[in-house]
Amino acid sequence: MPDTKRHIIEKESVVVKFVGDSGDGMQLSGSVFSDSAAMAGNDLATFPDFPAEIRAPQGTVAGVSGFQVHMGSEKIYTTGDLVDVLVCMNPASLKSNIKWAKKGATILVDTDSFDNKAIEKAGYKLSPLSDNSLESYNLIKAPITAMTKESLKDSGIDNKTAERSKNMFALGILYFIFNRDTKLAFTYFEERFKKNPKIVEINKIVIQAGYNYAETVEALESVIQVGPAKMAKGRYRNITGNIATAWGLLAAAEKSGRPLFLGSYPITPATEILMELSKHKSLGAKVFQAEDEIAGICSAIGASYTGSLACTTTSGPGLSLKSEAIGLALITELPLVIVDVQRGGPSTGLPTKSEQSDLMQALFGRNGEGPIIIISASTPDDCFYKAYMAAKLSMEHMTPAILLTDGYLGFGSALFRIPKVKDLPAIKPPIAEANDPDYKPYKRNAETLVRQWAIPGTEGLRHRIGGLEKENITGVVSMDPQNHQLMVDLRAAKVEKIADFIPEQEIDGEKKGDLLVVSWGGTFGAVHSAVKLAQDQGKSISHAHFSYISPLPKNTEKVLKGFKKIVVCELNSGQFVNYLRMKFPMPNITQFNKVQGLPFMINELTDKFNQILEEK
Amino acid sequence: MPDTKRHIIEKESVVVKFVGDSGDGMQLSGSVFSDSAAMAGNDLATFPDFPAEIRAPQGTVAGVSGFQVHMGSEKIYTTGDLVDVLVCMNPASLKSNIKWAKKGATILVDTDSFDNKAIEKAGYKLSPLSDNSLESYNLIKAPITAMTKESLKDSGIDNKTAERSKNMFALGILYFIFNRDTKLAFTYFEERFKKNPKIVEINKIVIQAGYNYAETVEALESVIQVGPAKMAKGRYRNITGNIATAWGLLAAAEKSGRPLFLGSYPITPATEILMELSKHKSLGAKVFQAEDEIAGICSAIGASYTGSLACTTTSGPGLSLKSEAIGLALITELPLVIVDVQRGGPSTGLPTKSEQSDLMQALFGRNGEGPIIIISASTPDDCFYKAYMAAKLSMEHMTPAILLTDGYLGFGSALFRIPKVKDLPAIKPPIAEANDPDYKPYKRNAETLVRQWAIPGTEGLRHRIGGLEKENITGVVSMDPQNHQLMVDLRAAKVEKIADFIPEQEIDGEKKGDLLVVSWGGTFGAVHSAVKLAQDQGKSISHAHFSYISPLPKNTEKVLKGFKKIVVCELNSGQFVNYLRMKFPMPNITQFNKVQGLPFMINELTDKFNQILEEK
Amino acid sequence: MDFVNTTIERSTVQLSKADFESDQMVKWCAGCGAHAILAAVERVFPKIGYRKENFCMISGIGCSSRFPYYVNTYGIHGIHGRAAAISTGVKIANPKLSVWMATGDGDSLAIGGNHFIHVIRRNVDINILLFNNQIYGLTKGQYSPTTPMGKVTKTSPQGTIEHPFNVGELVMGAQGTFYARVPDNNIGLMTEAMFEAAKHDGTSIIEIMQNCIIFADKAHNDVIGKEHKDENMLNVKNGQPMTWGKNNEKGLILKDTLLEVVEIGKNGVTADDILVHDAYSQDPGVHLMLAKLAPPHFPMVFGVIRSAMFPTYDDMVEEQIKYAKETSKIKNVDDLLNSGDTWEIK
Amino acid sequence: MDFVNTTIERSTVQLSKADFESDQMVKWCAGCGAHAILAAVERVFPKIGYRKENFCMISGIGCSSRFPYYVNTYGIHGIHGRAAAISTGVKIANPKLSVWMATGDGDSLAIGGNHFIHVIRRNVDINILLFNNQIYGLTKGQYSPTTPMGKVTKTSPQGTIEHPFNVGELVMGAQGTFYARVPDNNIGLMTEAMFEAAKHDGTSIIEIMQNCIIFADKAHNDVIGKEHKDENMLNVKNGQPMTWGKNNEKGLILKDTLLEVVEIGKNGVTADDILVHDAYSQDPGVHLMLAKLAPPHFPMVFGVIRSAMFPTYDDMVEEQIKYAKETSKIKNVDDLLNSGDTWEIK
Ligand SMILES: Cc1ncc(C[n+]2csc(CCOP(=O)(O)OP(=O)(O)O)c2C)c(N)n1
Ligand SMILES: Cc1ncc(C[n+]2csc(CCOP(=O)(O)OP(=O)(O)O)c2C)c(N)n1
Ligand code: SF4
Ligand code: SF4
Ligand SMILES: [Mg+2]
Ligand SMILES: [Mg+2]
Repeated sequence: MPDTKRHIIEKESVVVKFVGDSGDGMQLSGSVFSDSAAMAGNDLATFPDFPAEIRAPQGTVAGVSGFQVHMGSEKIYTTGDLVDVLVCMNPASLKSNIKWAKKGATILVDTDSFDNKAIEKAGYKLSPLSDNSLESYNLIKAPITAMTKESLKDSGIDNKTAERSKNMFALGILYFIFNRDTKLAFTYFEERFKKNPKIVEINKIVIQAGYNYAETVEALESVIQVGPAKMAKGRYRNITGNIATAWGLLAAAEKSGRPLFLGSYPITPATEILMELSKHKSLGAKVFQAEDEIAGICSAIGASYTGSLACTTTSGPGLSLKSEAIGLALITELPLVIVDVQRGGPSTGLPTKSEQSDLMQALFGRNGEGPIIIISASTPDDCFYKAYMAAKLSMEHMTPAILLTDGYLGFGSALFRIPKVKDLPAIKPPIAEANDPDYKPYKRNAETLVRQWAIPGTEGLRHRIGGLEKENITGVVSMDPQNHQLMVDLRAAKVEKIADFIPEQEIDGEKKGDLLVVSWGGTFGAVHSAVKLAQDQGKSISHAHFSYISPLPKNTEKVLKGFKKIVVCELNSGQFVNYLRMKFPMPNITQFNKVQGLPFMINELTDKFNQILEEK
Repeated sequence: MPDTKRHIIEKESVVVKFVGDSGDGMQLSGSVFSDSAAMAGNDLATFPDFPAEIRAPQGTVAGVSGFQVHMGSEKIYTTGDLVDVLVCMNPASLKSNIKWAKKGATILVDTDSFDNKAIEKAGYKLSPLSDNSLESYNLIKAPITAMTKESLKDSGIDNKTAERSKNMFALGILYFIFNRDTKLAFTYFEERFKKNPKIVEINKIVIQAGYNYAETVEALESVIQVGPAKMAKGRYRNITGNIATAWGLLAAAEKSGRPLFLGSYPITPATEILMELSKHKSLGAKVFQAEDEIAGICSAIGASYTGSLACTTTSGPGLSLKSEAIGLALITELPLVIVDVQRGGPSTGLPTKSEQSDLMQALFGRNGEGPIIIISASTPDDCFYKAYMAAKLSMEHMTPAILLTDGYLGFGSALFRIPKVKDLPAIKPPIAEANDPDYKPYKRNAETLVRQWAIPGTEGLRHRIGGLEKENITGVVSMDPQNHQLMVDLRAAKVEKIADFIPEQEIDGEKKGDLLVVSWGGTFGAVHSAVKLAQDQGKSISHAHFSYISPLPKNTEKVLKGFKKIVVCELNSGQFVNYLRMKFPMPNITQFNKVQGLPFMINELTDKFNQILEEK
Repeated sequence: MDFVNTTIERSTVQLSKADFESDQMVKWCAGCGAHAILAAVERVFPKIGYRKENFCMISGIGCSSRFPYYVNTYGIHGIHGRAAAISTGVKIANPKLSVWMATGDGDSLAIGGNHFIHVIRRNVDINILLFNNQIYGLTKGQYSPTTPMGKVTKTSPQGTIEHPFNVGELVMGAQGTFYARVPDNNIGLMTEAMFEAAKHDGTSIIEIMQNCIIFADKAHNDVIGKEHKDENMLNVKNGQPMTWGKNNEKGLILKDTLLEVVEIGKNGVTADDILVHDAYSQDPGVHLMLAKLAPPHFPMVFGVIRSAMFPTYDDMVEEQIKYAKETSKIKNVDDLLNSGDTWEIK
Repeated sequence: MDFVNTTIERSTVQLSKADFESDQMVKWCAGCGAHAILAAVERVFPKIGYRKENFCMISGIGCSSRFPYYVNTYGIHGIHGRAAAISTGVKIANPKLSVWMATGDGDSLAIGGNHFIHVIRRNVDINILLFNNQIYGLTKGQYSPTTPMGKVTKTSPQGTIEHPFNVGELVMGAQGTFYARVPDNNIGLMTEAMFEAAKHDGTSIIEIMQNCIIFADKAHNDVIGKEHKDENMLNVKNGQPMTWGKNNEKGLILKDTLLEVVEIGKNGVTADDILVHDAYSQDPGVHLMLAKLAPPHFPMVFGVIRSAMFPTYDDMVEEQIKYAKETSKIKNVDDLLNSGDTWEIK
């Protein structure tokens, strides 16, 4: 802990954002910083902010890359709307991010990067550092590049390499600002670069130099202290939604005894799940990088037929391509987990931005009557549990499940209390027994309507299934009108019955009142925070956040009926709200939507709630 | 006209069905018969009933092929629920079709085909001709095969060829039964087989022999007379829905001055549209049989960009595959007509059967927010007009349009009063002018919000479009949050505004009342007939049949509000009804559904209406 | 036949045709070439020696793709064009299955073309029976990617204007390791090729010149028809000289870079001059030339044209997993969850 | 350059690079090989001689597919893998456009593989610039269908187990008529090949060995790098002997059925012995052999390897339409509506 004479300001939560050129190492600074925060006991959530291009031209606004950390001594639900501390490595990053800074925010800039050329490239006429436009902020101007080089002049590395460490100098300054021990950062490097002591050494030097610099400059009149959060006991880690999704699937495979198969094609923002699972062959995961999305899902259907926990991961455009094959999986009544990490649409749309606009496609995007399971995840760590549940329900109920996450969840991180696999709910797929004389491909469990999973290689169970309508029980091809009606109804009823196996819908707040705020998926944190604010102000408002979408929890109608007004908040033009209207055609359901590739801001939500509550 | 002493029964309408083995020529008998009925002034509708296999094993129920004709001296709305006259060429066809015969129906069988082997193959234990099971029908047993051969013994053709004419012998008998001049049938052959007089001669001999046979047998105590229908003046032809669709597109191309391009991949029941358009290169139609559905639609998008009226035709599974590319067409705001001839789903489903279960997929089957035009056709001849309107609206409003027909419409035929192209509504696509200095790719007409169509090759209009979100007006790639919201809203508003350019929703019956029956697409005939029956019985019931689905007609809500109860009848599990509930969440909307690969029967509908009207 | 794949469990009893007959009515048209292919498969499967439960038959959509219903194995009648992708998943997930695929020229070369070239490139160990009838049968007679140019079909009233694929050339262009061509009217050639395919480790393509009696009748007749076959069919066998003709009097030689037809006994040509077929050669050069040959100037080549050794994708998957299991410290999901940066809150 | 396609209207003024520069910021990474390709295109287009409004540039999705934004032509930035299908529609609908396509090894050989082989088979007259960087660039570094086996990438932590496509072999296996291979570090070779492609009637594939400095840096360096190119690059030219080396001392000859490397002046080999390149040969045999060659035992072959004459799909479409218009009695839709069986009700 720094021994500082400066004034210490205690804060419950702080949002810090590192921004710079794509090559400036902002993702690394952010990761080291958030790691230390976690070690220091803060709860936190992070979000990286990439440009759409790999490395758009240096110094341009298009090339700015960022990393945001929201940390607190209270429970953290979002990655933060506006920023308390902004670290800017160049003019372009200041230009594109100043709009996210709170009034009065601390802004740390590398003055060395503000030469005329760079200022112009960023689209400024005059230097923002000298035109008083930043008056309302706490601006810290530091010659970061020069000092980084200076600090490394004895290290024996060349100037260019030295310059690349400037992000660590900035980081050192932040450790001072947050009254954080630089040892926490040192540990990060020591653990990760065991084999490369030179890297560890250089980073230590620069971080400490930054820290020392901050200690001596006048601009810093106070330091910020964010104390440890009260968190449930246990072992923790930081996890992104995509990694959590991958791990949830691995856990379900282990628990069910069914080997994991992933057939997938890369697509932003879902690719990390594929990349992560590729690493876990030691757990027996078979990962097939297919030639396209169709081959991804079709290979998974083949694998599912053989008795694997089969999965495919994608984003919106890829889900479109999988539409036809989802139909095959549902008519053959095979388990299959389809993960859709939603992004901005339609078409290629805003590939690196987040949105919730694939819900209708997930529900209805295939020919014929084809209900399946739809589940959504609420937070990065929740992705683990919802991926697990998607796999469990899909296998136990022999029908495909779509897990909807989004780019915001997938790339964002949160703290994850590590569970033990033995404590996870059991998964018992309905595997047919060898030589069962009564085995028939479409014979069903009377209660759940689920058919059995007969695994190729098993003696006495040879059978063929396929995409043509099948006779119930026997599974032979049938064009019979009554049988078709029966099968359409059975497939729907089977999915509906899953409502008996999922939790009832919870309400956060009173069960009756003026306004029920409904949300689903990745907006949980923002909506939860906004509702809590309103509740704290004494408003008659409650929150129902849906994770299970198809089927809906059994008590859904009851939940909705308890309120005078209902508003469904979504990052689309109104999809869940319309789904609810179909199921429960009630005139008092309104909607609040935003389709900007951005998460909800808490104040947008509270404004809306207040407006609805005031309306007569 | 036959000079007969038999009793003549006048009928307003009669349903005749020809059934036999796939190789028995039932489609031809049916076509000749319906052609003659049309010539004689009847209104009519026909429907072929193929097996799913090309030629399933001879003599089996799976191999039965049929052709149904509904003809009348009144307007004919459906192809008929139950059959008045059933012509059976073998035991299997009797076995599989007897359930469609009205009690007391006339059943003509070829007794020569009822040998023990054939009876067994059809799945009968005993001959149905001798076990009294057909007592309640007017059974005409004729040794058709033997007499056909006999009639041709002097014609110089071999026995096998002669045997293949037995369908014409049966046809001859029918001409007698319907008091029809065989000359009408002779004309059919004379016109079509000008170059092959031998074929004409043989068919004439056999038809006349059948006629003469009927004249002399005792079973025929009466003949049926169906007088000419009162029809609007004009030139008529018989047309199937698929041909009408193809021609509607050709007409729109001619009228708009935009060359027709079709990119398509064969799929039942849509293939005929592709086959038909392949024949019309003399009209400049460019038809590209693509390697798959995706190439079909993508080639069409390319063609649309160049200024063609671009189309793609498919059925449900193909529409699934086109999902992603529909997104590209809508975000690039290019015109594109997508025809979906719906069939039984999900997956491969019931490929030769009809269903209305792709509506939700048409509305929502793509990633992101992607509203487009959806239109449906009501009758085979209406396919012409709705294909025309889909093309017109798509080009004039620069957004894709899906035309939903179905297998029942596509294969079925109706009489078509031939329009003149000059009387069709004008089509004026918003083509950008060469060297327009103000041209911008996403500049919009203030009233319609439509952008211009700038055609490659035109001087001064070079521009690039694509699937990434574009800045409004300029069309440059934009990841800006506000612009994305704007564009999502503009694309939706543009489609909504099309409501100003389509007819208001009509009501058949009173504008207010106890029950409004709602339907859409190919169920028009059955629902119309059933409602009319109920109206004739004095019930307070009206009918609103929707052709325009997205956007809905402007007065839709008003239409719905006029009734105490509403029932939406569809051949799916309830898709249009849910779409209406989304738009107009009213608790009094109920539904009536059937998912059997079969059309509604009129009595099913009337029973349902009565039940609803009686409920309190 | 000698047993090949040691991964797949052998049957302890002698199987017969009856073990593979399904109880479903075969619904192809009378006279369709598919019937003979079914007969060949029912003859081959019991002789391969695997347990009957270890066969898995995958297909797409088309007349040909109805195949799985007609053999009693595990199987999937998939969706159009995707059989190769489904098969890939089956084989990777369970390499202990003998995976066979029944498909058509539309199913695998039109809509399924991409999966077809990729499964070949990856050399996944599956056996593909490609029913090439040069037409879309099930949809009633539109031209396919193998329909000869100029042919009038339901969608080409003026004749097609598309240059067709040559299956063998496409297979080799896609880095194929096994390619055989057989006629549907010679069950001996069919079963032989199927045996060889079963033995081959990697993707095996058997192109079967199949007759669609309804929509493309006699499409192959000029080559494989009784009256033409002596003249126009060259059946190659590994290690044997490439000769044909009524009395085996014709042969192939290589002159400069091109194959040439010679007659033994004429112009001093002796049997020794004739090129000997080397199906196992790694180099696809001559295999490609053989696949391309066609009347009128050349015979069409049948039999196993190429059968080159190459590691299979599925074997390599298993090897990587084995290696990872041996070397990784992460043995179960608890290990994984607790790996890397974690900390305790007490 | 001599003017080729008489269908496409010529420019009446001399165009320059500036005519094709777009106003959009080029957002590829500094050092990406794509910049050089753009420079080559901007150099070639004005010289082709067509009106500038007659160029149309189509792409799919990938770093490479951003290309249309950077040239001032008509163009579409399409969806992933579908550029060939979109281009096909553009060209058929308007054969008076000069259609170019920019695509990547993922875009055209992974998801777009089927459209790629079909456009080639049909010989639609479009020019395809295939940026082969052996990686998925835009999605940040997963292996592609051209990544060499064993390479460690983001999705192959133990090295890939996939046998890659050889683009030239695939093109020829798909009945390709034009194939050239060029390095991104030689603008001369690039522009030459682009000119030849423009001249060629039919589908032209130009495979550009492009460097992705971020995710697969130096993937081609062993062949095209300064220090390796003399040794490992053979630049072929139609009608010229196939020699290379610092002093052009090495050459290719054909021995039996295989290509062999010889040194001129050694073992009695003279310049006359060296095989002369015949790019226009119909037979793909030697072209395929050339495409397959690679170090260490052979050079890699660059330049226009194949350029064979064959009717184009788009020309045949126009011919059939012309014929139909001349011969059919149906001249307009009213004729059509009234054709066949019709009757009057009065
Ligand atoms: C997605 C999709 N597109 C199109 C079809 C229609 N279809 C079924 S089979 C077929 C072609 C069959 O040709 P081929 O594979 O050669 O099989 P064959 O019937 O000739 O054996 C087509 C186009 C379909 N079932 N699904
Ligand atoms: C349907 C769909 N699937 C996947 C993606 C994600 N994606 C975009 S580009 C790309 C691969 C790019 O590789 P390549 O074509 O080689 O282009 P490069 O970036 O290397 O130039 C992928 C997988 C997408 N945009 N759309
Ligand atoms: S249509 Fe052709 S391919 Fe299909 S079953 Fe009949 S003969 Fe065989
Ligand atoms: S990621 Fe690679 S291919 Fe993409 S722009 Fe950068 S260097 Fe070029
Ligand atoms: Mg076929
Ligand atoms: Mg690439």
